[in-house]
Amino acid sequence: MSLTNEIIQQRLTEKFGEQVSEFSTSYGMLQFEAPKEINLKVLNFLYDDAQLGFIFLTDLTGVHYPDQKGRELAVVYHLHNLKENIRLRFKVFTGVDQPDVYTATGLFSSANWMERETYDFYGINFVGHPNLKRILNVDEMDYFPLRKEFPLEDQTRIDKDDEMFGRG
Amino acid sequence: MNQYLIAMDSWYILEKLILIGALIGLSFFIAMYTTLAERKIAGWMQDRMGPNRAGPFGIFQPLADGGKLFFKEEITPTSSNRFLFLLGPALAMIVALITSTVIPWGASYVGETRTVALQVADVDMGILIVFGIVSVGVYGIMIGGWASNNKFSLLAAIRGASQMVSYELPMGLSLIAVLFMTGSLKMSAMVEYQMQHGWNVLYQPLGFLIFFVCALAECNRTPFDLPEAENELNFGYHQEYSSMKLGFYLFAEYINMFVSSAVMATLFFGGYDIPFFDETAWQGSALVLSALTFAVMMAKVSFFLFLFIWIRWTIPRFRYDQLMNLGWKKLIPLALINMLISAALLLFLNK
Amino acid sequence: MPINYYLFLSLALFTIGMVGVLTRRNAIIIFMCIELMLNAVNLLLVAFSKMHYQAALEAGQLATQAGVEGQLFVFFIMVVAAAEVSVGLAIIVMMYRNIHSVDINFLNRLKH
Amino acid sequence: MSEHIKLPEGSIEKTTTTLNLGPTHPATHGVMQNILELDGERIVSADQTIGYIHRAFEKLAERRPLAQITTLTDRLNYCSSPLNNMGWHMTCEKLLGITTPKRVDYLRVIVMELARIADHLICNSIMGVDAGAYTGFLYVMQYRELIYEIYEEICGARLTTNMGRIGGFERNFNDIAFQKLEKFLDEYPKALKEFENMFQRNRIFMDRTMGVGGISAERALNYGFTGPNLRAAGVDYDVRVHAPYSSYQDFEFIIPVGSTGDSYDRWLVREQEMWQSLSIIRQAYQKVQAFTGAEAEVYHADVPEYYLPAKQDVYTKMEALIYHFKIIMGETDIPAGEVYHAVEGGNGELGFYLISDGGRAPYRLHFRRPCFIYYQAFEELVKGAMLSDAIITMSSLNLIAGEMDA
Amino acid sequence: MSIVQILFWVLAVMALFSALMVITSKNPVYSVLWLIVTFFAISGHYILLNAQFLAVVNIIVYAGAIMVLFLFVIMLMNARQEGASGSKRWVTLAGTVSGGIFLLVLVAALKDSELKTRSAMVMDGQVGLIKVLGNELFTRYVIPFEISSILFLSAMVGAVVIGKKD
Amino acid sequence: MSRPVSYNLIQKPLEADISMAPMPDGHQGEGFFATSLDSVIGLARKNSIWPLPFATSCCGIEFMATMGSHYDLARFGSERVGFSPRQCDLLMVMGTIAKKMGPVVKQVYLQMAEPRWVIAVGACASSGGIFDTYSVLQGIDQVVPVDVYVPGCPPRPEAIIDGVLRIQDLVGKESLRRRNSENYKLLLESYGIQ
Amino acid sequence: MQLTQRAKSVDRQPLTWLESIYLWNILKGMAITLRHMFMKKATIQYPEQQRTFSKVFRGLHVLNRDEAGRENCTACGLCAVACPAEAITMEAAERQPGEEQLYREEKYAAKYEINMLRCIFCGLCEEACPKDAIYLSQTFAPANYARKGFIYSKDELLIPHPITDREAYVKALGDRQPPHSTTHTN
Repeated sequence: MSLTNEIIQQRLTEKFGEQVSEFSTSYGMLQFEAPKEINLKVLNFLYDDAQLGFIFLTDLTGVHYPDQKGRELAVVYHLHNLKENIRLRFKVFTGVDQPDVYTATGLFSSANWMERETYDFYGINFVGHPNLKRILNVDEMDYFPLRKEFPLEDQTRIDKDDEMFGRG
Repeated sequence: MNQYLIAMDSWYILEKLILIGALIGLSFFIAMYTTLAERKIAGWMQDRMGPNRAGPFGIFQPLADGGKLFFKEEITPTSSNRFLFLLGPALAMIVALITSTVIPWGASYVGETRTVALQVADVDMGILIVFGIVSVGVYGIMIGGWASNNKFSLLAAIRGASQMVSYELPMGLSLIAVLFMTGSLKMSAMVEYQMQHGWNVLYQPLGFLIFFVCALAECNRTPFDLPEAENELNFGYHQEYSSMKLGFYLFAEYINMFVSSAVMATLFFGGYDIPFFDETAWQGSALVLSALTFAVMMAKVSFFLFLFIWIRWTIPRFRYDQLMNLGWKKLIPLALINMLISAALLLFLNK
Repeated sequence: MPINYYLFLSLALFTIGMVGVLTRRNAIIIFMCIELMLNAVNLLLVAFSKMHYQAALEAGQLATQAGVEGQLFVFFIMVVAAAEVSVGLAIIVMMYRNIHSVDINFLNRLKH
Repeated sequence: MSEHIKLPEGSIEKTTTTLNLGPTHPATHGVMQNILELDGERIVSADQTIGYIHRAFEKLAERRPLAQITTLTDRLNYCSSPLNNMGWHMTCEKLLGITTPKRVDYLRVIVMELARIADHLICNSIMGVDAGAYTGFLYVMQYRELIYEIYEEICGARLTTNMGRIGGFERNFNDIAFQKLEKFLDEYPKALKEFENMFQRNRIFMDRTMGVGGISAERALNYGFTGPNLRAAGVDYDVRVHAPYSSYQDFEFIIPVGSTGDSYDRWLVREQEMWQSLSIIRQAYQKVQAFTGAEAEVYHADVPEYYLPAKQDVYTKMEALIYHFKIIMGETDIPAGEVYHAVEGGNGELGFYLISDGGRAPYRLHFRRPCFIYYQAFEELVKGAMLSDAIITMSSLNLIAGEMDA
Repeated sequence: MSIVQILFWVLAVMALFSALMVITSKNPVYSVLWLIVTFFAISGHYILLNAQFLAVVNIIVYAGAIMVLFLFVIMLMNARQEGASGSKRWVTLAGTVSGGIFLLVLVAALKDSELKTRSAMVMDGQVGLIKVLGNELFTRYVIPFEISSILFLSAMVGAVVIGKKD
Repeated sequence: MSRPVSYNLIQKPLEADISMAPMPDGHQGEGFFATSLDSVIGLARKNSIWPLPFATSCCGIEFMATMGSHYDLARFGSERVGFSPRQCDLLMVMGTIAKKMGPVVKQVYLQMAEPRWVIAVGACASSGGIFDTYSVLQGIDQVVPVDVYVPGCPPRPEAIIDGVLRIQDLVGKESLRRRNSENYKLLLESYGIQ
Repeated sequence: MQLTQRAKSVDRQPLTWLESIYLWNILKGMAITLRHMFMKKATIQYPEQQRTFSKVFRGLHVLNRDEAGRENCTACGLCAVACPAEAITMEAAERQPGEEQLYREEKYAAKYEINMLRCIFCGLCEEACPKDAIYLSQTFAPANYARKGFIYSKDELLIPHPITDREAYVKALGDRQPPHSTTHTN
C-alpha cells in the first residue's frame, strides 16, 4: 500500500484534529504546521505510527520572519519515509521573545547538531537539549547572526581595511 | 678483548682511529644520501621526479637540508626538561653510530708488515654487542618523547619503547638458528663461515624474514613507524624538536637503517663475500680485494636500504595492538619453531 | 686487582641501594634501589669468581672452570631479577591504577 | 599512620589522557577539533568542535542572486563541487519550473559522476594515506587531475568550477573535453584496479579498517547518515534511485551496500560506487553521442527569462540586450515558494531548502550538508576504539570541513 | 698506576656517583637514567674482569630491558616529580644514618678478613667466556637453568594476570 | 561563447615589500665572509623549504594536486610536509580562516622556529575572498605577517608553485641578520608578537 | 534494510590463507610500486615546462579593445553587479569630444580596478558584459609580495593597442582569430 500525501494528512488530522493546520503541497511535498507545544507529539506520531513511519530526519533548520508578529521564528523539519519514499515538511512557529521549542534529540540523534546550529543561527532555545551551545560560531558571539536584522558583515569589525581592497 | 688492550701499539691505535673516523664519515654520508635516495625513489615510485633543483639531479639536496637545519632556530619548549631534551637526540645519534663498530666491512687487508682489518673491533661476542647497543637505542626515543612534554610525543615514546622491546625478542630468537649453524658470535667468523658454506639466507629463509621484519620495527620504518606516524601522532617523539636536534633524530633513523642493513648483510647474505667467487683464490693485490669486498658489502647494504625504502612507500602501517599481536603471537612462535626445527635438523644431519 | 677493592666497592653500592630503599617513598625508585643492591652483589660474585680462578691458576690447576659457579650465579640472579621486575612493575602499575599514587606510604592501607 | 590514610587533595588525578586532535592535526582534513579522552590508547570519549571555517554561506546566500549562489555551492564540498552546482541549478529549475532537455541531463550526469569519482577517490586514497601508504594516493590523484582537465575544458576552472547555469550549461562541451573523457574512461579503470590491488586484500589495510568505526543500520539512520556511509551500514538508500533527478532513471546501475558499516565497508562501497559511476558515465556518453544534428548543439533549456542570451545576440539585438540586463540585474520574475531538492552528493543526500519570496535573492537558503549531520556520530563510532582507529574512522567518513561548517 | 687501575677507579667512581644520584634525584626519570649509568659502569667492571658474557648480558637485560620497563612505567604514570614533599627529613636522616652504620659494621668486619691478601684476576682468564659458561650451564647446571625458564614463564603469566584490568 | 582574447601579457611588477627588504650587501665590517655565508645559507634554505600546510578548505585540495605527481612540489625540496610547526619553515595558509581559526593560525606561527615564512594561498586566506561575512577573517595578515600572497580561488597548482618560487627568491636573498634586526622586531611587534 | 531491488552487497570475503600471511599482497603491492618506478613520469616541470590551459580557462582579466584600438568598456557596471566577490571598482566618465579614437562608447571607465586578491575567477563578469569588453584570459594570476600588488588598474588589464602595438596585440590574442569586422550598431 503506498502512502500518499492525502493519507498522511488524513491520519494527522485524525490524530491531532484542528491543531495541525495549513496543509499544503509545495512542489510535490506535503507541508503543514503545528503549535510548538505539540511538535514532539507530532514527530513521535509520525515516527511510531506503523503506517507513516517517518523515521528519518532529513533536515532541521530555522527561518526568521520578522514581519509575522508573535511567530517570528520557524523551525522546519524535513522528514523522510525511506520505505515509501515520501517526504514531508513540518513547521512550528515561535515568538522571538521566548523562542522555546522542544528538542527532538530524544527521537533523532541527528537532531543534536542541527538544533545546535539552529540555536547558533537564530537563538531558538531547544528545551531539553543535552548540550545547547554554539556550534559554528565562536562562543563569545552575542547575537544570532542569521536573524534578518543583523547585517551580513559585522559592522564593528576592525579586521577589514577597505584600502586593501582597492576601494579606498 | 684483553689482547687488544695489551697489544696496543701506536700504529694500531692510529689505524683504529682512522677506521672509526672513516666509519662515522661513511655513516653520515650514507645517511645523508639515503635521505635523498628515499625522496628520489619515493618520487619515482609515485610517478614524480623527486627533488631535482638543488644541484644536478638534486644531489645537493641533503646539503641544503643540513645547511638549513644548522641555521634554524633552536626551540626548547619552556615546560620541557632542558637536559633530557638535549639528551634524547644525542643518545639516538650515539647509539646509532656505535653499532657499526663490530661489523666487518670488507676483507682484511693483508699487507707485508701488518694486517689491517676493516672492522673496528672483532670481538668474540660481536652480535651480542649489537644487540646490547640496539636495546639501549630505545632510550633516545623515550627520553626525547618524554622530555618534549607533549602528549603526542609521550604516546609516541611509549609506543616506541614497547615496540622496540617486543621486537628484540623475535629478532634474537631468529638469530639463534643462525648461530647454531655458524657456531660463533664473532661477526668475522660468521662471514668466513658463509664464505665456505654458502649464505645463511639459503638455509634460514624464515629466520631472515623474521629478522628483517624485526629490523624494520627496530628502525621504526613503515609498516612499523608507529612512534612517528605523521597522520596519527604528528611525527611523534620528535614533534617538538627543531633545528639540528631534529636533524640528529632524522639522521639517526637513517644510520640505524644503514647499520641494520649491514648487520643483515653480514648475518644472512655473506657479509663482504663476493658471490660465486672464491676470495682465497684471489691473485691480485690485497688492497684491490679489500676494496672489492667493501664494494660488495656496500652493494648489499644499498640493496637493503632500497628494500627499506621500497617497503615504506608501498604498504600501510599497523595499529598498535596489531603490531604487538604480530610480534608476540606470530613472530615469536614462528622464530621459536624455526629455531627448534633448525636445531633438530642440525642434530640429525650431524649424526 | 686486590679483591678488597671490589669488596668495598660492592659494599658501598649495596649501602647506597639500601639507603635508597629506606629513604625514598616512590615505590618505583625503591624497586630500582633493590636492583642496584642486586647488582652490587653481582659485581662481588664476579670478582670472587675471578679470585677463585686466579687461585686455581696459581695452584697450578689447569682448571678453566674454576670459579665458574660465581658467574653462573650472577646469570641466575639476572634471570630472577628480570622475572621479579616484570611482576613487581605489574604490581606497581596496578597499585597506581587503584590508588593513583606510587607512594609506598599509601600502600599501608590494604583496602580502600 | 593515620595521617597517611587520607589521600591529599587532588592526588587522585584522572588516569586518562586528554589528547587534542586538531585543528591543525594532519588527519583532520580541513579543520575540526577532536578532544579525545584516552586511556592508554583506548578512546574513552570524544568531543568534537567544528566551525573553524564557518563562512556564513546561508547568510551570504540571502544577499546573492540565484545565479551567483553557484560560487557558494562550489565551496561546500570542494572535492565534488560540480555535484553541488548541479544540485543548486536543479533546485532553481524546480522553483522556476524549467524542464531541461535530455542532452543537458545526460551531460549533467557525466559531470556529476565525474565529480563523484573525484570525491570518492580522494576519500579512499586519503584513507590509505592515513593508514600510512602514501603512494596509492598519488596514483589515483593523477586521474583526479584528468578529471580536473575535463572540467577545465568544460568550464575553465579546475576545482571551484562555477559550472553550469540555471537551465543548462554556459557552453557546449567541446571536442577536447570529450576526448579527455574518453581517455579517462579508458585509463582510469586500470589505475583503479591497481589501486584496489594495493589495498583491498592487503591484510594490514584490512586489519586496520575491518571492524573499525562500525555502526548498525538503525543507528546510522537515527544519526541521519546518508550516502556511502549509510549504504555501508546496509541501507540501500540512494537519492539517484529514490528520487531520480536529471534522468537518472535512464541509467542502469546497482547500489553497492555493505553489512557492518565499518571503515572497510565504507571503503568498499566507495570503491564499488566508482565502478558504478564509470559505467554510468559510459552509458551517458553513449546517449550523448546518439544526439545528432541540431540536437547535438543543445546545451541549455530554452528559457530566455532565466538563461542569458548568446553574446553575439547581446551585441547586436536589442531584445537580447534587454533580457541580458534583466537577468544580470535580477529583475526577472521569480516565483515565491518553498522548494526542497536533494541530490546524491559525494557524501550523501545534499539537500537545498530554498524559500523564495519572489526577490532576486533567496529569502532563506538552507543546505542540508550530509557531513555536518553524520559527523556527530563520530563519538559513538570511536568510543572504545584505539587512537589509530579514530584517524581511520575520521578519514573513512570523508569529512569535508567546507561542507560541514558551511 | 697501570691502565687497569685507572680504569678501575674511573669505573668505581662513576658507579658510586651515579648510584648516589639515583637515590638523590627528585625526578624519577633522572633516577632511571643514573641507574643506567651505574649499570654501564658495572658492566665496565665486568669487562675489566674479562667476564664478557655477563657484561653484555648485563647491558641487554638491565639497561636494555629492565630499565626500559621502569622508564616505561614512569612515563605511563607521567610522574614528573615525586609527590609534593618527598620524604620527611627525619626519615632521610634515619635512613642515611642506619645505612652508614651498616656500611661501617661490614667494613669493620671485613677489613681484617683473610681475603685481604687475595686478588681477582683482571683482563684475562677464560672463565667469563661464553664457551665456558655455556658448557657449564648446559651440563652441570642444566636443571637450574630449566627451572629458571619455568620461573620466567610463571613470572610472565603472573605479570599478565596482575596487569589485566579487573 | 568563444573568447576573442587569450592572454594577459602585462607583467605586473613585483611589489618588494619594504619590511622584507634584505640588508645592504656587505654590511659594514663583516666583509666578504659574511656576505658569502649569507648567500650559501640562503641557497641551502631556499632549496629546503619544508612547508606546513595549514590547509583548511578548497585551496588545500589544490595543494594536494601541487604535491601530487603532476606538479610535484618535491622538486624544490619541499616535499617533507610537516604538521609540526617546530620543524617547518614555510607556513602555507590555504583556505578560509574564520575568526574562530585566527588565534590558531597565530599560535602555529608563534610555535614555528625562525626563520619562518608565511604564504597566503588563495583569495580567502589573502583577503577573505567572497566571504565578506561576520565570521571570516579578512586576510590572515590581520594576525600574522605574510610574505607572499597567491591570488586565485583556488589558485592553480602552477600559481601555488609560482608563490613558492617567489618565497624561494625571498629566502635566497635574505640576510642571516634579518631576523635579529630592528625592522623585523618592529614588524613582529605590530602583530603583538614578543 | 532493503529499499530497492538494485542493492548488491560488496565483496567482503574473509581472508584466505595466502592473504592472511601478509606477504602475498605486500609483494603484489611492491610489484606495482616497482613497476611505477620505471614508468614515464607524469610530472610537468612547471617553470620550464608549461601546460597549455584550456581555451576557456578563467585566469587574469583582459579589457578588450576593438580593432581600431578603442576601449570597449562603457562602464555600465554590470560586471561589478555580477561579481560575487565585489572585487571590481569602476568610475564612469563621459567621453569628451576628440576622444572617439580612445573609447568606443559615449561613456567609458575612467578608473577600472580589479582586486585580484578578492577575485575568485568565476567568470561571471565576462558573462555579464554586454559590450564585449571584459574577458578572462588563459594566464593565471601571479603571486606577489604585498597586497597593493594585486590591485590591477586599467593599464594592466587592457589588451595592447592593436595598431600602435601590433606585435604584443597579436601575442595577446594567441591562437584566436584576429577580430574580423564585427558589426556594431552603436
